[in-house]
Amino acid sequence: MLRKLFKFHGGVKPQTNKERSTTAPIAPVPLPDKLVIPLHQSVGGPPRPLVQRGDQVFKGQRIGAADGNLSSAVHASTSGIVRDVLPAVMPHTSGLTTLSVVIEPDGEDRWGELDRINVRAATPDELRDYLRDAGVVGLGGAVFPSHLKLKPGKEGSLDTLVINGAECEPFITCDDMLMRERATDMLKGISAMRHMLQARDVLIGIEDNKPEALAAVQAAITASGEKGIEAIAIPTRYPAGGAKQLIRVLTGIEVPHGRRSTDFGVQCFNVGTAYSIHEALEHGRPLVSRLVTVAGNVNAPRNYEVLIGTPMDHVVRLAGARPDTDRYIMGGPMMGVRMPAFDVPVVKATNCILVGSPALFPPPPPEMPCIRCGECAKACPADLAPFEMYWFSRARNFGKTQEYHLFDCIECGCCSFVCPSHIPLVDYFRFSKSEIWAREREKEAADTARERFEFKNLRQEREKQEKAEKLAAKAAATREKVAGETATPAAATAAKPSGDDAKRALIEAAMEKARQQKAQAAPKNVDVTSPDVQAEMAAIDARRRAAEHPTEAPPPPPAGQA
Amino acid sequence: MINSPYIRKPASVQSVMLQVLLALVPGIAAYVWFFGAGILVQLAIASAAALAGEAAMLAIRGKPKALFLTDLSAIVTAWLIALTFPPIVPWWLTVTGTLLAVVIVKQLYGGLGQNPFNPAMAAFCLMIVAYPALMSQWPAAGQLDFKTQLDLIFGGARQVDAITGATPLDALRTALRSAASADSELHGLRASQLMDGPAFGALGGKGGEWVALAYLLGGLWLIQRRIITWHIPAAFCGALFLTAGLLWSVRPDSFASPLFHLASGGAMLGAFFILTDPVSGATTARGKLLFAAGAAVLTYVIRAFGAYPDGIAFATLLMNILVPIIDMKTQAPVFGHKKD
Amino acid sequence: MTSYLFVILGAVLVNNVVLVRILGLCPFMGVSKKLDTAVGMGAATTFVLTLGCGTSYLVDHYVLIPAGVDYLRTLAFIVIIAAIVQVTELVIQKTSPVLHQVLGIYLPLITTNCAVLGVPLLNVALHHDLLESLLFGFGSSVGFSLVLVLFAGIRERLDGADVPAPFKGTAIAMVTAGLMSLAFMGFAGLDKYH
Amino acid sequence: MLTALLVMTGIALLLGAGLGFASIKFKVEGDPLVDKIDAILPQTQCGQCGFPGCRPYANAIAGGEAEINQCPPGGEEGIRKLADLLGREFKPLSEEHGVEKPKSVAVIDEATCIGCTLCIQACPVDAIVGAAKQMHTIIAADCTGCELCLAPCPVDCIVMEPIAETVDTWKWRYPVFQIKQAA
Repeated sequence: MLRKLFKFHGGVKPQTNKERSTTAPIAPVPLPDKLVIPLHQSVGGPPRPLVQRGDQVFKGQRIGAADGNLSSAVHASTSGIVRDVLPAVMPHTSGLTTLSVVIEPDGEDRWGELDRINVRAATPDELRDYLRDAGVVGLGGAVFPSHLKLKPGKEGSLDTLVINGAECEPFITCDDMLMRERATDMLKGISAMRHMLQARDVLIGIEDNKPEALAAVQAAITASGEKGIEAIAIPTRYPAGGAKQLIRVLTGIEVPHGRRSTDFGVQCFNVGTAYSIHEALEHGRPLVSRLVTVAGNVNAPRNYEVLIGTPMDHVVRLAGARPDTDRYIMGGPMMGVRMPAFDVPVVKATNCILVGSPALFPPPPPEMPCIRCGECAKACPADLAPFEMYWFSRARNFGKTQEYHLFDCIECGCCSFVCPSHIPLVDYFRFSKSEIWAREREKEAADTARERFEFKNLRQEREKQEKAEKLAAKAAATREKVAGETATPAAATAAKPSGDDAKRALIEAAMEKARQQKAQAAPKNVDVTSPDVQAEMAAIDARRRAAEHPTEAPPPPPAGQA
Repeated sequence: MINSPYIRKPASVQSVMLQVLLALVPGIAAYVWFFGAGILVQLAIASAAALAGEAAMLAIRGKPKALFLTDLSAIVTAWLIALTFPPIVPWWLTVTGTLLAVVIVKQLYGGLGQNPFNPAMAAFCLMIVAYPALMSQWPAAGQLDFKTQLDLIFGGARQVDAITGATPLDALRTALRSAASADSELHGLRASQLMDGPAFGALGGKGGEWVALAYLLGGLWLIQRRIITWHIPAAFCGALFLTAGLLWSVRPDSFASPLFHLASGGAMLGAFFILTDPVSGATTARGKLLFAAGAAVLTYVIRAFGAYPDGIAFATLLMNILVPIIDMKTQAPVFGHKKD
Repeated sequence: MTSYLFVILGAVLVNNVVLVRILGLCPFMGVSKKLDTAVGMGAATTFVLTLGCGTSYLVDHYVLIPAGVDYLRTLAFIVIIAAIVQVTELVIQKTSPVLHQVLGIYLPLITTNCAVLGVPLLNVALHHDLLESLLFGFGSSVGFSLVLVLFAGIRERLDGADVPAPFKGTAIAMVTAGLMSLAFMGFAGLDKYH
Repeated sequence: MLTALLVMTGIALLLGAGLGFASIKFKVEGDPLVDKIDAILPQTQCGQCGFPGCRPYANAIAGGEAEINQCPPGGEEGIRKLADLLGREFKPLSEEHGVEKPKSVAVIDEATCIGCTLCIQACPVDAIVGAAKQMHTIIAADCTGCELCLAPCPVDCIVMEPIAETVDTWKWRYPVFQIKQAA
């Protein structure tokens, strides 16, 4: 039973604040007046809407289809009427909007017809597609589509499947409560994943401040009789629940940034994900609700089973928010995201609604200059030198920040937590990262533009050549004619300018017409998306694309050059 | 706009600096016990000058004065200046040195956290180059009473040659050099015999060795408080001991013993309080070892072969120059990129 | 043997051409903004200076002095060094275009770099023989490169410092150079010890 | 005097020969630097720099004929990068060449467009599609925002619209330096 555990560098021990929200069992939430379900909830492209205003939907009905394989579907979390499909404020620091489906519940919470899958008979690929359409994503917070992670590495099998029940963030207890109350179902989900990944061992890592959860899981393992599954207590130290850190603690393997953990024979899933996989495979229920801890500045911190799309303040009301509440934080105090409003919806990433107040989370003392004391480096679980990255981030010297491995930073917040100068280090790193990404996008755009520009020059060059050849041929023909007929060339020379005049007159006429149109009905036809226009555009686009590959098809005569 | 994390450990620059100051107290107490209370006057002068200089610069730059004057970093600089300067230098010398340190070496670079050089040591170097005579007069333990010290600090009269000698380090070196030359009356005397003289104690200079011991205690407390790490003191003492030991074992009559080197001059102050300044010192673990070992070797070389009595200050500045490169080249491998 | 060692050590540290003799400040301030260019400039200068010291010694001893025209020394040295710099420039342009562009105006500046003329003249003044001249030239240029690289390291870091506006850039670099010079005074007397 | 002249002439001849040999031996073809400069330029091909496109401007910079601060779409950031690459001092954007604007794309008011194709010819990156007498439209993804199509349009039906921020392009802001607030 005694397993050798490994250590990761750094880490901090903030006050856990987990006791109060674990005193009461998981509670349901009464249906709210409306649900706002963002379509873009996971990593990958935004799903496209499958419903329209006025549609009747059932619980579990797919309302957003996965956009390609690197995406995940979205479902109606209750039965009701689609009131709108519109951009709504999403639970994200930016306060920006995203296309969302607004559902008015009919109060019946009726499941639609569920498409079941025969887990025993289905091939792994079918299971993965099924999970994609069931909208199962990582519930630890990263919301990475699970079906993408359920592929064994190159060898077709996996050494270790790590199940993350560490839950290292202070205040959050939803995984704890899930393990206490639903360990058996969770274990069934784990078995399914183990089967899909062909994993030899399963290690469930649980921080040692959750003895009840550990006991429940161990009891469930014994009851199931399955071999090779082990629930392990790991030392409580933030961020032991980070996937990389947990893998390190349990197996000793360090998965570098930018590499897949399956390359090292390990894969890691959250306990909540395991449970929702079980729900999907066993009962055919897609991911329409999740456990959410409501904690912080509330009278009765507790865990709730919340429908995706429920406004956060609707849930918080149940726990009794205190009057000095000034913000909601999605997630824990170390990595949580400040919400732009109180009524943003609960999404698949919402493991906790942390209710904040100036007294509970006071603003940090004024930022002082870095004194290079190295506390942040001592606390960094990724072995980085945050003070160096900060120094160059502050000076906007992004090349240097990357030399110090900026992108290995997991934004756990340990450095900001310990900094005696109260520097918001992680903010600097987030700033640098997004600036670097923006720059990469610009660089890509510039490269495309260069390519297209060079192609256009090439095309024009060739056209000029072709025109010259044509002219030469024509001239030769004319010369022959002239030689033969000895007619006056005056007519020919006069014809040319008159042709130009005619063209100019045409443009003039068209402009006049346009001016009138503009004066009369300018706004009428602005939003042009009629099918035939689109078809025409597509045809034009296709022609242009054909022109880009001159070897395959000859370029069309350039428009407007008579 | 506040983003995560929303909770923080109670820690501040102020408390770090305060603990450094507290750790200096035993050393200061020993200093007062053996060399008189004049040092307290010097500490006060230096502190006042540092605060005044800092306040003036902050005012010019439009930075919040209350925040930066109470961070205590200027006081740390001031105390290190007072403790490394001879205790009887005239007041204007202490003031000039402190102002140079705070205004030029620290604030011109942007103030706290930005200076590439150790302000106190830069001030020491500037002053010893500018006023070599004044900066080399060290009273022996118990030689001067408080009133004489005050006279020397504030009075204009400087017939100090009559009442003060050189530091044990300086005296030893002068003696060793003249002992090595054939036409000196000291010719042929061994280092151990020279060190029986009145200025020398059991290990280093009389009294000075006890002050060094007190610094060592304070420094160990800082390590225990996790304000500094063991790397720099250990590497410095180790390298100084080894370098001195090597030459001493080859020619014990020409070179002082390693213990003497450790207990003399600013060795202990340097190892625990000067080189450990995180702003101007190396920050990676391997970098700290290199940095401190380099400083130790340079200190020894300057002490034994150079033109100045103690090498700590110059060695610190020289190693400060190397710090950016050392830090750059000694970065520890990050998570997932370690070679097992 | 040890005397040769002292020549090198003296040239690198004790009488550092930049920080103690205060020669060659132009490239020292100009090409020290980035570490890699500083390394390149150091290498180029080392090459030019060592070669220049050797050549100038030969010309001095086998042409100028026998011909009795040692009063032309400065003139001749300038011409020789200018030519060596030109060749170096051509070689660098061929082998490392970016380095060439980066060194930009500084490469021709080696010609007028007082260090490059100063060191051969010092060689004459110090009565060095050929080997000593070469070593002295090499040592001086290593000393130059060393402080140039270290200085560039500090300046790269200073780039992020909150230096008061009037002191940004060259001004604070000058202050830094001064403090480095102060630090190098610690080496004083080392070459006198025997 | 004669000796002196002879000596100097001798030295000069010798060195001259050496230099001449080196200049032939180490002759450099082309200039790889232009590529590096071109890679920094934003490739809008807008011509605001006074050169007919980004590459000609890069050539001009490499040849020392143009300043590095003539590219408004590249902005301060671009100037900084060029200064870095070339080891020159940073200069603020030269005003005669334009000002830095938020990134925009051209949008054709399709009700007004008369299909004259003038903008299609003006577009340096072929981001406008359409045929004669038919309404044109702009492929937003390929539009570089160079504004070259604005002037030729006879009916002024093209406007520049700033690109709206989305969650994917949203950027974390520079953390506010709080010392100033505490003062």
